[in-house]
Amino acid sequence: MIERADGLRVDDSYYYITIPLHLEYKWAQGHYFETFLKGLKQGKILINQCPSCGRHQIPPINVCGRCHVEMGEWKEVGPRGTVFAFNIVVDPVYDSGIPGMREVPYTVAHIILDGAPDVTIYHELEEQDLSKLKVGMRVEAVFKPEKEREGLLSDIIYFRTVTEPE
Amino acid sequence: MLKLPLKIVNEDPLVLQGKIYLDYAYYVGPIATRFFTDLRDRGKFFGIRCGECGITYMPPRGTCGRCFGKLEEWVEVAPQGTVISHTITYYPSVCHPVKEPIVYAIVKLDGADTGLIHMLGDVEPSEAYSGMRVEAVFKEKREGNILDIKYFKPLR
Amino acid sequence: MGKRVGIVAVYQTKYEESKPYLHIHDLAYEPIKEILKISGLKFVGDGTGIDAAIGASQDHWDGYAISSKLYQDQIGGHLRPESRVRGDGAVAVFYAAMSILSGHYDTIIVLALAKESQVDGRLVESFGFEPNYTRMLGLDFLSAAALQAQNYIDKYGISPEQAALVVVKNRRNARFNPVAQAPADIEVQDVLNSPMLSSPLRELDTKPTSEGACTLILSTEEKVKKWTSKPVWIEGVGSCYDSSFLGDRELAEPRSLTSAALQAYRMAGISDPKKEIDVFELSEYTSYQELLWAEGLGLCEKGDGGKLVQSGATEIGGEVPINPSGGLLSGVPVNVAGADRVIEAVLQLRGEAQGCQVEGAKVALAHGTMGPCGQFHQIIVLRRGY
Amino acid sequence: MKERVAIIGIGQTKQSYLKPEVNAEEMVNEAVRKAIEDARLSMKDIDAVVSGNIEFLEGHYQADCQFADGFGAWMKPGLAIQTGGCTGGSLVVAGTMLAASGLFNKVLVIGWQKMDATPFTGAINTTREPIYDRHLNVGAAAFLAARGIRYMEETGCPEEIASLSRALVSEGASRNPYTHINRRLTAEEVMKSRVIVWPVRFYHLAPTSCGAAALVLANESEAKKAVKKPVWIKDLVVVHRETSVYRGGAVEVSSSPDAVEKAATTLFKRNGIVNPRKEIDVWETYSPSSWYDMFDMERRHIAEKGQAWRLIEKELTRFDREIPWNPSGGVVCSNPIGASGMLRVLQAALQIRGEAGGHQVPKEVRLAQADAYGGTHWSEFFLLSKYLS
Repeated sequence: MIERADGLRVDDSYYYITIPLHLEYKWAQGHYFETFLKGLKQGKILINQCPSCGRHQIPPINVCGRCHVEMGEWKEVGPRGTVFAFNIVVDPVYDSGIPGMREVPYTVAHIILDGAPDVTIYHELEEQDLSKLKVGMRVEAVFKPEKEREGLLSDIIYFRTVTEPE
Repeated sequence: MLKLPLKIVNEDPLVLQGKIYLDYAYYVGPIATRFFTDLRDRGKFFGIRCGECGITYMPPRGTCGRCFGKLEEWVEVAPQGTVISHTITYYPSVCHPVKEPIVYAIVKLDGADTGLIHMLGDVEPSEAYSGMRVEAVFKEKREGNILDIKYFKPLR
Repeated sequence: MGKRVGIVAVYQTKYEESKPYLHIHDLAYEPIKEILKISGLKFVGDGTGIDAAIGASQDHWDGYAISSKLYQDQIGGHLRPESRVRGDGAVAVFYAAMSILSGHYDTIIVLALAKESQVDGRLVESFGFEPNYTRMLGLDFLSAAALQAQNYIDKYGISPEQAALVVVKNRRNARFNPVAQAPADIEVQDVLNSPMLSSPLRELDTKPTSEGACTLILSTEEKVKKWTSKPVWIEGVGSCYDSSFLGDRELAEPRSLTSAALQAYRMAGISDPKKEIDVFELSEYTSYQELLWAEGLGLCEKGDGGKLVQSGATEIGGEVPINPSGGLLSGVPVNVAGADRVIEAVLQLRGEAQGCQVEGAKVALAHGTMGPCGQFHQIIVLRRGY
Repeated sequence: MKERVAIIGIGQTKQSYLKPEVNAEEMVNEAVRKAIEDARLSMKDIDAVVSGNIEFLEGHYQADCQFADGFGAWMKPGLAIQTGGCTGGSLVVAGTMLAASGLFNKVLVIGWQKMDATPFTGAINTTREPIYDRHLNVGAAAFLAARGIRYMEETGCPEEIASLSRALVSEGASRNPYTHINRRLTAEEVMKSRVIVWPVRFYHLAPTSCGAAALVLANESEAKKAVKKPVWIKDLVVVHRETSVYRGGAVEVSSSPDAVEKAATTLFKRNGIVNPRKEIDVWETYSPSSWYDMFDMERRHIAEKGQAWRLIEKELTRFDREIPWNPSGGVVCSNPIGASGMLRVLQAALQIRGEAGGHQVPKEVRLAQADAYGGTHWSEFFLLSKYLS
């Protein structure tokens, strides 16, 4: 049994062949993702709301799947929010996009942004100490300096813990 | 810190480039293991025969598609054969094993009833033709896969 | 067939080489929105509208595993039955028809889509060959189709000029098709002068890269009659797989196509397709394939495909018009291809094919294919119902 | 009036982490041969072949075409279906539709997955949106953990219950020679296994498995001629849902519409089942984690909301007790994704036939419920019955 660089365990007492599939995609983003990403470049989290049921979607797409209507007006939410769920990733995982093993540990969290109480944004937290992580803790998006922003989700470096008066 | 392996390839409209890189490992199974071992170690071709349908399959496989019978009867076939069809591929592709132009061919080896797909070599591409008699040329260092056959060259 | 399945409505987007301004979400929503508008139907659970949805797409083209989720919201599948055919849209139409005949659903919406320009299709197709003996050679569906074309030439003396006539005919037909990607007024010499990709296939002999989507709504006889004054019935269906190994097959004799066609003819009560079917919409990924498919469908003797196109029989005004829409050679995406053939057949039977119209078309055949060199074929025979 | 369809042939391979002794085609071939043999048929009798898997996990493009010979599809009609984790269920649905259409008497349905070809997490993350959460590289564990935490908070269920539930299914699994993890585990052993995301532990999660399943489905007249007693697919319900759960990273704030509950409710109502706990003799469900068991029982109306954990506490869900919950071991013991949903139907059918072997429930099984689950909470529910009426 050998363990490959990507974590796959292979029983080499049996005969096998290796064939790489290295695909590169040029994904068109369309109006909704483009608006969302360009908002990030300006330091804003822009999402929209269903004109029928009023729910928000992050990231925003063209329709509300529940109501089957086109999504409505854009609005800016955050940058502060409340942690809804979190998880410290400690097991190294092969990321086919890098490609390679992603460095661990890192903390991911679902955050309810101020202004959109019915949905979470999925991102990373600065805090990596499990004892300091709590559901309900307040956090804030930390954006990269304006010049370094590209218009990607990584324009938000992470969410950092903030203390607010009760 | 979130790192996204995405590249902006067009601003307006926004197009992002990303990758899916997966290296697949395929266990070849007992039939292909035997075929590749014979090819690698002895430079010999073995097909597999369906007694029911009277067909000698090349390359060998475990099931006869026609009668769904299990195949177990190994038959040695010659490294020489006849080109059934061929094409000269000019365009580049990341999956090509050698530089273009590539002459792909279906070769029916003597003693087999079905054709093996491979490449032709030692021949001017334009001089390849269907019906041409060819012979397998092996790689010096063989690893036990289909590319152990370097190509088929014209039989002179 | 005892019960009948019919077509309520169809819609195609314009086909383009690339649609960089549309996410797959957007590409999916346009035809759905439009077909709901045209049909006046809604996706509801009470039998008064659409009961279920079937998509046709493939993960490799989209770059997402389980890529049907990219259009699930758009198709309206929320808390409703939905499925996805992995492959050609004609198969999705077939599956929809079977689902309706089974009595489980009355009305089904079908969506097929692809954005081919997103990814290296040759690499994707190279993973369509079995891994042990073939995949490492780097063959793709184009070079495989070239092996097929050469075999066809060798066996029956088909000439590149005859194949080029298919391209000329289809690209010219596309001039009258408002959704066609690449209509062109070209000559045989233009085809023969285009760059050689994989002999004998030149650039113009092959299907260009394309993006787009299309939708259909199918329903029971009773509901179709209620919802449209121009019903079109699915009278016969057939499909068939051939061998996995190209070397096992007689590439110049598409036996799985013939088998699929015979199933469909039998079901539709057709004994002489040449006489009884008025228009053919085929999935020709290369010019030579249109000739081969014509032979496989029994429109001429084996090896006479070249003569058939030369005789003008496959022109819009001919005896067996093939691809009056312009076909795949004028640019239709993979996955969409077969469903688009069904739609073009429907438009013909409704007399709505504009400049591509075959006068008085009553029976049409639509065809989809998958796998290298037409390994799998899907046939759908449709009849005008008014 | 729907044509009735029955299962007349059953075949499966042993499921395991690796299957190095065979390639994908050979693996599927074994299941197909067994199903055909079980039905006492030959491949000539089969009218159509339906198959499916999740493509990126093995890389094959149009796998149904490239393995057509070994699948038995040579010169036969057929199609390929791929949804999500519920692919196996979607395949049985497709097979049922074909067999009920009046055009195909006997349909071979194949679900398979050979997950030893590539790192599973690397491939499965491609289900996610590349601009958003694909590169956060988090699988289902986080979502299940959140569910688990909330269940404990809302109901007072102690942490040990999930482990007990896992131990209870391992009783059946240890008697099922085909399942991947067929080891008998105690609740303590499960509790001692590694924490993936608290409270989710290693043994609470579905493993990565290879395996294939095949069924022969037949329409009513053919099924009545079958050598073995047919197992009737009495009814089926398909409910998929919108995908915001995907883009939201699988946790939703607002109470989300539940496809599983809708499917279960529809199925029971349509078939006059008032008390599922009493009327259904066997449950084979697609619970991807032991932390899902309580939740899944409640959505199937086996217990009131918040009460299912008490059934587990009383060990009523063991395969030989009142509520045989995944007697085969279920998805937490074996998960060859493209086959998993089908294996549920297959196992339920074995129970009805009385052929489940060591994990056969000790009572007459007249009605069994099986389902497939996956993707964005897609559900395919089946009601199988021993008798036609």
